Amino acid sequence: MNSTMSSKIIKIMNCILPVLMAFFVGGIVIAAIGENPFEVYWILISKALLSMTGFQNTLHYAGPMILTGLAIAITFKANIYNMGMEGSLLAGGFVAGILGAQLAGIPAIPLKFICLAAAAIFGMVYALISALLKVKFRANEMVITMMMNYALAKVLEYLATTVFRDAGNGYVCTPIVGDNAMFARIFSKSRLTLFFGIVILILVIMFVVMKKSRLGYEVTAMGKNFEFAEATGMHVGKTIIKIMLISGALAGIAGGGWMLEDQYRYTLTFSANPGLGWDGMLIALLGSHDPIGILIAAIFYAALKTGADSINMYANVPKEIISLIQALIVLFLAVKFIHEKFSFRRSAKKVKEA
Amino acid sequence: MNMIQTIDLTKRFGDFTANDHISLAVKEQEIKCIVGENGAGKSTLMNMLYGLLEPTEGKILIREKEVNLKSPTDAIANGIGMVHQHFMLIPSLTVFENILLGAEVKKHKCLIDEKTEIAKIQELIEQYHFELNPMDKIEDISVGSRQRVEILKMLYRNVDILILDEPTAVLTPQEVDELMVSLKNLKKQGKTIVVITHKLREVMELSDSVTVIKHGKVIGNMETKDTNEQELAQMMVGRNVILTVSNNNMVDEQAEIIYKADNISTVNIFGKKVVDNMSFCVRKGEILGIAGVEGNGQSELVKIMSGLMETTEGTISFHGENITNIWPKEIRNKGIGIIPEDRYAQGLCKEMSLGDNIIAGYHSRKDVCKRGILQRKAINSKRDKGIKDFDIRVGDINGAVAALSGGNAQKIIVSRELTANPDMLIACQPTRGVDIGSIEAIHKHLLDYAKKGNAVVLISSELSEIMSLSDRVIVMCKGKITGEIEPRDTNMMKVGLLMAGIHEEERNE
Amino acid sequence: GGQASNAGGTTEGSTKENASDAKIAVVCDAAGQNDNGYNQSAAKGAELCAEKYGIETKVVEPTQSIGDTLSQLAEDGYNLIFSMEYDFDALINGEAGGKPIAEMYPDTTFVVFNATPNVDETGKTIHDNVISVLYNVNESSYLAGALSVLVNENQDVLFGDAYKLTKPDTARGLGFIGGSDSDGITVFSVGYIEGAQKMAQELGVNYDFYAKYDAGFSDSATGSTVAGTYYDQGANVVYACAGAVGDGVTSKAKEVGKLAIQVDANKDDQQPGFVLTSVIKNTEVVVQSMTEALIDGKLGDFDRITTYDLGSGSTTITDLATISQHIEQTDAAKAKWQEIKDKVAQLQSDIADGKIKVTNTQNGDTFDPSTCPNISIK
Amino acid sequence: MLDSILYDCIYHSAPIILCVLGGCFAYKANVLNIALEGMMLNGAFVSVLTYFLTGNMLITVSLTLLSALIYGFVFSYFGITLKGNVIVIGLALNMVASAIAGFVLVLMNSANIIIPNFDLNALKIHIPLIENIPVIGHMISGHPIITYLSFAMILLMYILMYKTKFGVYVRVVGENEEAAKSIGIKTSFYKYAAVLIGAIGCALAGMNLSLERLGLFTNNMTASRGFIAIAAIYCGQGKPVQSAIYAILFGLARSLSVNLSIFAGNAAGLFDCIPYLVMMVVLSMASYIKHKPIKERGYKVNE
Ligand SMILES: Nc1ncnc2c1ncn2[C@@H]1O[C@H](COP(=O)(O)OP(=O)(O)OP(=O)(O)O)[C@@H](O)[C@H]1O
Ligand SMILES: Nc1ncnc2c1ncn2[C@@H]1O[C@H](COP(=O)(O)OP(=O)(O)OP(=O)(O)O)[C@@H](O)[C@H]1O
Ligand SMILES: [Mg+2]
Ligand SMILES: [Mg+2]
Repeated sequence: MNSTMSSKIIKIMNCILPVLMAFFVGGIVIAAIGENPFEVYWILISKALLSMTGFQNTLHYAGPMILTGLAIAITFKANIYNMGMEGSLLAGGFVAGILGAQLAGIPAIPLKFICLAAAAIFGMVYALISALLKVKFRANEMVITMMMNYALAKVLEYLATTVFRDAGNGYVCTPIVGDNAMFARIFSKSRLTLFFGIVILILVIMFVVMKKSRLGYEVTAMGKNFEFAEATGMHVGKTIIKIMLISGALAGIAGGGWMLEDQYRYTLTFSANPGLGWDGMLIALLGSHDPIGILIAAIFYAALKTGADSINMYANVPKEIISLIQALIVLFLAVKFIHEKFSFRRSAKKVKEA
Repeated sequence: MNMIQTIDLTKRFGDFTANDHISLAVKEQEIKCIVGENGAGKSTLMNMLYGLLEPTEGKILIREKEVNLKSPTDAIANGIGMVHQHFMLIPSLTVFENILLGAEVKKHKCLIDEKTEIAKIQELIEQYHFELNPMDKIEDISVGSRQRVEILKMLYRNVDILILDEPTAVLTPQEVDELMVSLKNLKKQGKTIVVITHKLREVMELSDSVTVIKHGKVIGNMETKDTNEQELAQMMVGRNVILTVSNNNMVDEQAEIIYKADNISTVNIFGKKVVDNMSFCVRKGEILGIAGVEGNGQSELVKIMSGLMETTEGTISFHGENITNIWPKEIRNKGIGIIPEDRYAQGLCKEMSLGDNIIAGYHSRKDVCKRGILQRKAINSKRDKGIKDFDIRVGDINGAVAALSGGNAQKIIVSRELTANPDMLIACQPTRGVDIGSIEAIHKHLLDYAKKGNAVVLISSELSEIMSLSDRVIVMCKGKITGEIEPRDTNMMKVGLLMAGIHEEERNE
Repeated sequence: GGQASNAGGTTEGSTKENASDAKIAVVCDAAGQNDNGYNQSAAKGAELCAEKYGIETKVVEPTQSIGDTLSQLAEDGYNLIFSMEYDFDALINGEAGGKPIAEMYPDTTFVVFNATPNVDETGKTIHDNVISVLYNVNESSYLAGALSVLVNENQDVLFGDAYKLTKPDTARGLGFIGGSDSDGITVFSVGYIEGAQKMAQELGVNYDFYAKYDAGFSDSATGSTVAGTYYDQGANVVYACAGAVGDGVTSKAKEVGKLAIQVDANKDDQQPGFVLTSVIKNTEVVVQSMTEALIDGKLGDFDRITTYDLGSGSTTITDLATISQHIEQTDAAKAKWQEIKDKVAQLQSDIADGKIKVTNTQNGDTFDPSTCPNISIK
Repeated sequence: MLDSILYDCIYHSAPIILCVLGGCFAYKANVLNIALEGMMLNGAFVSVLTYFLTGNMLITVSLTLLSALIYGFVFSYFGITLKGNVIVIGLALNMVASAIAGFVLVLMNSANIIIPNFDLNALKIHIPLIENIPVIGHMISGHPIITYLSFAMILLMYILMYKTKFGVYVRVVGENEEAAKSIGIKTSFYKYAAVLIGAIGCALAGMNLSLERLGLFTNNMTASRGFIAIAAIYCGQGKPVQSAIYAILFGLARSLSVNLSIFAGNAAGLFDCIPYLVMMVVLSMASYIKHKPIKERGYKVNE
């Protein structure tokens, strides 16, 4: 509405303000419990981003979130509210963990490939169920995927306590994957593994898919207008199945990778709380369903997570306060941050406001 | 007294000036028509008068007093009501609920008193001689009825200035006539009316005075009796316009039948047969018109033909091949182009770029998509060619379709469908809401296309359009074909009867 | 908010003569340091050590990787690290081709709980600087089981109007609610069953045993309704081993006037009178005694697998003080109650003497239900 | 057994119904409120904490509702006024609620807040006469007040949504915001109001779950009930009665799975899947039946 100059300023402020505000509010809370906020933030930034090891760890944690973020983005962008990535992730992680343990004798490279391929397939099969219910039965995908996630978690818990239980362990877990299945760490100190390379490769592929390919075009069109997409022959039903399969595969690989590079066995806290799938949703939304946006958002969010542990270790700030600050940052970011900056070719003129 | 007067009213959207120092006056109890090309700034002007947009500069005077309209509420308080180009109705609510929205009648302090409401609306409907059932849901009634609801909504609020933005674009000829009668009645009852329209016939018939707007400026202001259609058209478009193109090529009656529908039927959500056992065929090189009052199954028929709806019975064949219930993409691949009924719902995606829209439906073809990857360069050159060949006026060539005027947006679709060079074209309401310049262009394209030996199925609620373009017309009523006519030797009267479902034989009895 | 920050990290005591360069750390599991249970007890132990010896202590609640936390602490010079978490892979075997953390930091002693990951197939200790601490909670659960049966059989004498217990001639039942179906949980239930069997057999009665092993650790309402179902089926005592879910169980016990058993810390006054007893797993003492040994240079004296059994006092059932106040104040009741307590004490010493052997699933024993004919497991 | 299945069904349904009824309005106003979970947790937390500190029910209820309104306002301000992405805001508020509760528990150095000497039975309402009917009596009688309120609210919310100006406006705003604006409806106001109703519903749900039923609070005790509520709302397309029926269906399935798992032997671990599967199956069947006669191709958002 205003002139271009001031709208530019607004845009820039949009990027910086939310983070500053979140840090400010968080700072008040930290100061209220008698700690020095600057010191705490310095720990966060220096440990998670500025130290070599810390940054590598940040990348490590960003990896699966990038994948789940992409998994969400490709469906959300098409207006398909798929929340099944958490389930695909668990399914993929579980199967990778089982195969990694059972087939420990197979040489390293084929074994990893088998595990990740199986993870992708299981993720896809899982996603396919909800896709078919959506397409054949017209059931609301959001409800179906959410319900399936809860059900799957219970099924996996059952499997991990019965058929696939690691007998030697006092808690619920599957056997540890063999050395051959584990992704080796690149640097001795950090947790970063070659899996991150796979993640980046997939990110590049997804960049092409979402921005250059026919499928990406159809997804965008669906996201804008289902009716238009159907009328111009994009066969919405088929496309829904396609993107759900891609989404499932991505989340499955995320789970498989998380298993082989970090967890090594399935436990009830495999994907932690609230879960890498949910994190992916946050990241996809913060990154405006754009691959580059997702990359940045995932690294940013992973930094918050890595930083959280450092703060817990090096400052007298309980982990609940750190979660509070994380939540505030997310809250403030919801009000457009990465969105405007990285979103791709959005028509400048928005629908008129009366 | 001037009911409305604007003085140097200006509206800018960013760097773009949509209304440029507009000064005009509407006298008490007159019907004023405003005409102009698509995108000339008519709706913008009216939106300012209704408080939906705030003027950048200039003054608005109502009953010769300056007003500051911040919202529609202010406008209504000043006695101004507006019926928008795109209806502002709530489909899931009933007629009476929609009319009373914002002015509910209550009982027991908080509950809505439905009984009283219905009675009141019934009374209102009778007062203005409208044909409506207050209990019907908006989603179930015809477009014409919806329009009447919109008007009643304003009348109920006791406005004495009524603005109608392209009220006739979506109406059938009968409905247009009814509307004109209603408007003239309203005028008699003391209302002042402003009508935006692209149809010069209506201007001549309805209005007392006309204002022509071009590029956001007033370029003409006259009494209707002092002007004529041709002059208005010339002012608007800036050149001579042929107001009615006519089809004067002769189709060989023995020409090959390329498209054949056999006893097709389908049902709507309520299980009602809306397309009932229809059979027809289309020959090479002919334009087959399908006429009918809106809501008699044409939309569903087009949906079946374009793959958006399934049949319950019957077959469709094209070039002898069975294509019943195949999907839109396959239909296009077989060589049938589709200009859909609702341009912004099915034909175009407003938020996508021109390039993305110009390949829609053909985006899998080799020229723009290799191994699943879209070829940007090819798309852009296709877009540029389309813009050139079809004389499409765009501001930003990389911009979105939303920035185009209705006529130019429609030309994007026409260009897209014709460039693919199909054997047959399904053209549904190809000129709805489009200005006369663009209508002329689109009609020409259709005729040229048919002349090349291709077939066209033309579905339109604009009877004159059908009659002037078609070689053969079938008339529909209640999902059935009620007759087939040769437009060149049929009078409108007969068509009207067929549209009402009365067969010639019956009449003769 | 000083309290929280205090608990959150380093506590530096005033310098004392015997202060050494000992630095100890407690790494909590997911339940966190205010779990009213064994994390909290360990944190308390650390706090007491800080006061007593003026040493540097730290309590950490990691959210991401336990391995990183352990190595970071070792790197920072903590020489005695208590890990409350169940995940031992990084510490003992190393992750992803990396060296085991225990091997990388030989000067740091790591203490792990509830499992014996530090032995190879032959039973040999792998790392000398790792101590496994085990609690024979099976034994304390045994006492709880025996107590449950005794109390139930004598309910007429013991309890007044505040209770609405199912009469033994109607139905006899016991309930168990566990957070997950794992050895770490079944070790409690099996001990409990065996204890109940012992008394049921002696008294010649039969009990139904209802159990849910996957209640999770957070949904208290589910705990409450599951317990409600068991109570409805005729169980008068429900034993909860499921974190916050257990809180729902005790609440239900109070609501319906029946009994619950809690776990980890003494939670008898959570719902006074309706928590029969709690099976305690005390980590405070372990932290204190090991820290003391560290300062005295005597950590080597500890067995690499240190088991705290009933005799040690680190695991046991509570002294029943709270419930005692709710026993009817009649002479008959008092006498009966004393008799029951004596019986439990007798069992306790029998276990300590090795006269009674309780199955310990945590040590790899397997439980054979046919050894408990008087308890029918549903 | 049947007694406890039916009683538990109502037990489990009530909090979900409350969330659902509140959430329906936001759904109809076209605001996806994914923060139901956090708002419910907040209700559980504030109610138990306040009662623990004051022992006064009036203060407890007021403060709980007040805190709910604050959550509602924050959600609305960020989502409606500042036009932020409501899903992100919802997720963030869920995190905030859990973090605040967790932090206070840290301050209290406890894993839970248990109200001492709190008599749950005193809160139960025994309906004379009905109480004595065999099966029904045990099912219907003996619940705390908010549980009854939740069922009564189904009707109230139905009336509010369909029979009052407010309800009509909320639906209008959700269905066609432009149209609402064109007749001068203050759309933001109705969106705010819709979200706030949801917040109140969630607060009541939380209070029911924690204070009334257990007399205690433990963190994350809502255990995804808020998300189940969202699912029910979508299943019922935001219609209060239909959505509530789905909530009850879930409650029934939950109660069945808990009560029947006693007889399930080794498969007991799988019984917890039942409620989710039941929801999936019922929704799929309902959607299938609804869409089968439709000959038109294509999808709608949130179908
Ligand atoms: N909100 C807006 N932001 C930017 N430009 C706008 C906006 N609304 C309208 N315009 C531009 O203003 C010009 C005039 O639009 P307006 O809607 O008044 O045209 P119109 O005369 O009603 O056309 P039509 O006959 O197609 O309805 C158009 O070129 C359009 O692109
Ligand atoms: N926000 C906007 N930005 C840019 N152009 C706009 C905007 N809103 C409307 N327009 C343009 O203003 C012109 C008039 O728009 P309007 O909504 O009145 O109807 P229209 O597109 O002409 O439809 P119809 O075909 O029914 O006449 C069109 O060119 C439209 O594309
Ligand atoms: Mg217009
Ligand atoms: Mg127009």
